[in-house]
Amino acid sequence: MKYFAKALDVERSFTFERRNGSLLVVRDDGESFVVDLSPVGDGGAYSFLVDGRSFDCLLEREQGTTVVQLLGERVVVAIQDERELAAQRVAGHKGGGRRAIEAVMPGVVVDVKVAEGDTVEDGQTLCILEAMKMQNPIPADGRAVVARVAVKPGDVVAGGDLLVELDDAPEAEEGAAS
Amino acid sequence: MKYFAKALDVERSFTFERRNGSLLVVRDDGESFVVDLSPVGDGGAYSFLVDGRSFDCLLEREQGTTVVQLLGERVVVAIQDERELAAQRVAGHKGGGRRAIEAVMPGVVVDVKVAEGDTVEDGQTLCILEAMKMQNPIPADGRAVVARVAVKPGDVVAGGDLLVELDDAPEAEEGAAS
Amino acid sequence: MSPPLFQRVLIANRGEIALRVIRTAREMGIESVAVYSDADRNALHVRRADHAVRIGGSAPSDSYLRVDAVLAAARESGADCIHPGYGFLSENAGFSEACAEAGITFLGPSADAIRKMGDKVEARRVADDAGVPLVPGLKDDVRDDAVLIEKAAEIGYPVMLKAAAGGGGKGIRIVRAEKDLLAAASMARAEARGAFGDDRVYLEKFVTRPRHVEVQIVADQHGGVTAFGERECSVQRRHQKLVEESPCPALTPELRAAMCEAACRLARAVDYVGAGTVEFLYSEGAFYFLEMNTRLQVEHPITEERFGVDLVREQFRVAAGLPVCEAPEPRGHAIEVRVNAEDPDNFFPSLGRIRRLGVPGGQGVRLDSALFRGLEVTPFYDSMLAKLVVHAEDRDTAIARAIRAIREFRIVGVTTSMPVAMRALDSEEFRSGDYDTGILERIDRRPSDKVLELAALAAAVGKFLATEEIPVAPSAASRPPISAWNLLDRAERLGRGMR
Amino acid sequence: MSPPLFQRVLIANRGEIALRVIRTAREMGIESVAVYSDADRNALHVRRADHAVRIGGSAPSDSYLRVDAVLAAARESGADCIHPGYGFLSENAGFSEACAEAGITFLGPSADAIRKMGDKVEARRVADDAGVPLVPGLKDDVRDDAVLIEKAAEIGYPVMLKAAAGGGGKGIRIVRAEKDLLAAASMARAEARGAFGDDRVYLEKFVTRPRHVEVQIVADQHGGVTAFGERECSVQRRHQKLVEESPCPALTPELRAAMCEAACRLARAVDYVGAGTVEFLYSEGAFYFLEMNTRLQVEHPITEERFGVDLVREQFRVAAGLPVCEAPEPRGHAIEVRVNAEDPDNFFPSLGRIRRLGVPGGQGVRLDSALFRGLEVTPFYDSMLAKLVVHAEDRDTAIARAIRAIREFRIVGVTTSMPVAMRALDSEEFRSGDYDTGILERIDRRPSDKVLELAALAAAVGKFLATEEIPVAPSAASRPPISAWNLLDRAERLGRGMR
Repeated sequence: MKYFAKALDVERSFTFERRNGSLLVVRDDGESFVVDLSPVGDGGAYSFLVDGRSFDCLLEREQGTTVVQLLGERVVVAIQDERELAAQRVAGHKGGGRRAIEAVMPGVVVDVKVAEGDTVEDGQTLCILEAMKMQNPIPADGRAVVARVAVKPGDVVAGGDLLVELDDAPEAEEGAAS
Repeated sequence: MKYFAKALDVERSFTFERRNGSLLVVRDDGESFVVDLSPVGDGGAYSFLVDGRSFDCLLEREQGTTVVQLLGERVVVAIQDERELAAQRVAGHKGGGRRAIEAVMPGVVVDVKVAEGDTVEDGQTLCILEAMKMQNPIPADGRAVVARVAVKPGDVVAGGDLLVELDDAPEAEEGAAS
Repeated sequence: MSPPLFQRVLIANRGEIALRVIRTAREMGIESVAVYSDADRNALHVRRADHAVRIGGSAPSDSYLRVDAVLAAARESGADCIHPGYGFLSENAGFSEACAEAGITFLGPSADAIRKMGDKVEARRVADDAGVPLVPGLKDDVRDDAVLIEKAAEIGYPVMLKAAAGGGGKGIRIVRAEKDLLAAASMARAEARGAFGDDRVYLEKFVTRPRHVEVQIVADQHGGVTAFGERECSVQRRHQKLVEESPCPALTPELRAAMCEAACRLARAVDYVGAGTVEFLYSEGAFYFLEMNTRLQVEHPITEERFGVDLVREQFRVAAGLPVCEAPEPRGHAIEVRVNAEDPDNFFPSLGRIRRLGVPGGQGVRLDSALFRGLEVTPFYDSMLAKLVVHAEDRDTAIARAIRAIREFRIVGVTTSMPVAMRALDSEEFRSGDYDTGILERIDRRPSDKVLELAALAAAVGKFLATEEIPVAPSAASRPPISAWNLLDRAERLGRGMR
Repeated sequence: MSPPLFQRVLIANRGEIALRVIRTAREMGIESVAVYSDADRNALHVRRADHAVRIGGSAPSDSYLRVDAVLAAARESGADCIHPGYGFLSENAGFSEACAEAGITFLGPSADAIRKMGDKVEARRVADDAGVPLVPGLKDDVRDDAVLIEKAAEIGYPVMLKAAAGGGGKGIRIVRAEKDLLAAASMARAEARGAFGDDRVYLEKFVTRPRHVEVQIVADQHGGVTAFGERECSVQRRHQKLVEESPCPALTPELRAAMCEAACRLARAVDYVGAGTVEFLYSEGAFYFLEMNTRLQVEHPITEERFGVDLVREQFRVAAGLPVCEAPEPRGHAIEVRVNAEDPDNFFPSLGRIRRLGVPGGQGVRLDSALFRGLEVTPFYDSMLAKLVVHAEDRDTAIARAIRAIREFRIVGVTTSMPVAMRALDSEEFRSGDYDTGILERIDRRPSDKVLELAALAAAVGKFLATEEIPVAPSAASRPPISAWNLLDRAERLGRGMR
């Protein structure tokens, strides 16, 4: 079975083979590695040997992604096996539709940058949430139309509280969207 | 209900009372303390406040004893409540009888100091077990007669293996035993 | 051992700085009193202190910022002195005053010194009087073109034209040569009139490639002031320092001596007593006064490591009337990395419970933190989790040591700023020593391809092993032990892949 | 940065010392290769190295002691040098030779130097020739009473009469004054004849209140030898050191200089290259050669802290042909506490799994350890878990810092020697500085009444809360969450108390 991994812009697929007690991984570019991933205790720590090179790593596995910590870095890897990918393809592309932008942490809304009916671009600041002594801009998760603004400056919100609702925006021209 | 604690030669009993949300402990000598034992996570760590004094402590509770770590020390406290004490009294005094002296750790027997039929005193060395680069004398657990010696120098033993069996010895005179 | 200088110190703070003070107090034979909010009942500063007093609810305004509650706790616990740490009440002149009135020694400067240095305008005036250089500029608008040209030449190009009514960077024009000055001035006036209804503009030197460099001083009650060298704090984002080092690689011995001298003059000018930091803007061989922080600074440990002094001990000593020590000859190079609970990409605070913790160690590594496994990182307080401080023979080794210590530091439960700090330390710009406050914006935020490839591989192997080890048709009797992870993976597979 | 001195170092060791070498190697840009036994697959030295090679089974004789396996691993991994650490193969002359033959640099002295210093008789001869003082005594039996009296007077009382055929302390008589000498000699001869069938006796100085003091040296390939002061190692039990400090509080500057000079002479006499330690017996103003350890010593970090040097770096440097550095001016006082997995009362090894770990931190605290939560402490290797090293301005502060660090250090899963070390540090005898190798036998092993009372109280409160919080008639729906502890307690109650 193939495994598909995506770390930022690095996309790879892997197949596995057991040979004389060793685990062999073959990457889509043809490179192969003898690997040994040995769990240390039960907290997600591993000793990871790759062709004799050693890495102290942490894997936190969640639904569809694994957060990998190694060499001082933290990388979120989207990971699926063939079956999962097939199942996802059957489910088809969901699209955005109406969705809620929620407070990722408790805090105070110090500024609201949009109004209902505004068209916003991906990453555009919707409002500013102050928490832990810092001002945190809350961005749109894609090109969208603001369906509803649920907060005003001064509001205290808990984590998960609704801030703004967005609707899919009509497709922008190819040039503007890329 | 009373709680009986014994830490080396310090023997105390305690009763508890809740007053206005505080927990009050009264010790058998009449001294009383307002205490707050707050668990930190799930590993046996506690923040222990006694009349405003603060102690960072660890409690490992086992059958009948609690190992307490605080102020850099480690103390094994025998602890029973009234019910347990009563139950134990009903069970009566078990006495020594025949018992096995077992290897407390894996190692190599480097010397055997006693032979069958010997009378040994409390703490007298029965044999010497080498483990972790150190020679460890294995002592008798009380005045006794050696019923059987199960090992000879050079034997490799696992933790829990029988070394020597002891029988109760006839009571020594009062003067010699104390 | 001589009797302790104080009987009992109350620390009006929390987190790593409270622990920092408790440690020195213990080493000096002084008992410590922790105060805590409800959120901090199990905090490490409470557990490590000799006494602990609850002072209120979780919000700082209900606890650590309450002068009355802190003073009541001091009285209740019999404390004879109070250490304010940094933040919270540390630069509150009223608190210093209230301590004095309560007959409790405040381990910091007088209310008067705090007030003078806390007021930006007053602080600049005092500094100017004490001969501490300010950023050159004019205090008033100049309408006469000839005078404007003359003054700009005096200040030296590039200069800035700033709208008098402006603020937050609005209405600023930078002029790089005299030929552009008058045109720029008339445009700036027009803009200022449009934006603020006020066309007055000021002239100020535009500081190119500024560095933030600060001097640590400790002053005693007898007029003695010691400067413990400088700290370079230019690795910042949103004015929050992330990495500090000492010494500053840009300073010559002459500039360092001049900067230390200026800091001592300022301290003497306000009869300063205690530890304080004078912040400067440094640019191309010149330095200008920014402000004075009338308290212990977060990054004080890098000074301690180089000089082999304990600045908290010095605070106790000068508060007890002893003379401040002489500065020993500094040794080697020290770097501090602040470890904040935040997303390394967007600097959002990250909340959660610390599920796993592995701290760095070995030679030249100091960790000041109140972290423990099980700690809840809440939104109530500062996001700084730990200060990783390294000290080594030379700057190259200190950088290498900081990076290897970051690689050893494992925190699971919240994301931290460590990867950003690591990439900054590892950058050519930082290694060269020739950087400025813009460095973090120029750092590549993307992990290397090597790391991304490895992470992809590790994630794939992890998933393969978890999937593979579940028997296809498990029977209860023969089933091998299944970890929680395997169960998660199975749930995932059953719930999604196999549907 | 200059290119690294070596490409890749294989560390023929495990545990904290392997980690120690990996850290410095990384900081110097040298890649590291760990070797591991089956028991150590997940050990920290394996996880922190750049490469890892399995070399055999868990018993040292199947792995870390196998010269062939270690050299094969070096070849396989392309290592160009080998660090032996301490113990295992570090003082194996054959290993040093085999490395040389394989063209791999051995980070230690030549086989010849190891052999000379490894043979006690030869080492004493070399030391004597190099003018290093030995414990005064005679090499042969003396039958002439007048000569015996004369020689004893030369050596100085008290003297020892030792049976030539004896050993392990048997057949020793101590003579405190000349008047007792001849009678003691004839009794000693009679005893020796009875016990060993050989009545020859030797005369040797009886060293009263001996202290174990050692000098750290590093020698280069060009005849340069630097002494980095001394370490005081008299806090021992069963000849295992437990606490070490530097400097030795008993030495005058003159004695220190003489001791360092003697150590350097000995190093030169055997053309020593690398780091080594010369051990002396010190007593009442005089010192005598004991032995030389031709490797890095466990307690080397206290020297590093005082001198601000990295001794492993010096090992790499001199092995690469660079000259050894000059010794910087030492600063402050350093103490090392060895943390062993053993019962604090009877010193039995304690095995088990580390279930909880909280390490000390803050200023002047260095932890060298390969501990992690989940580590299995097995019987295969040394019981030392960690080295806690503190450094402070002065000795009193260093002692206070060591004690506070011990109090911060939490290990659950095995018992450790820390309480004994803490009581030794806290004793009047240690604090006075005037102690000898017998100090541990004189230390009170009983915790204070205060601690015992508190422990009894804590245990009672813990039991009360666990008992109280179980509902009398729990119903599945309304039952509050019950921790594993509560369950344990309930099992206990049901199983014993309520039966």
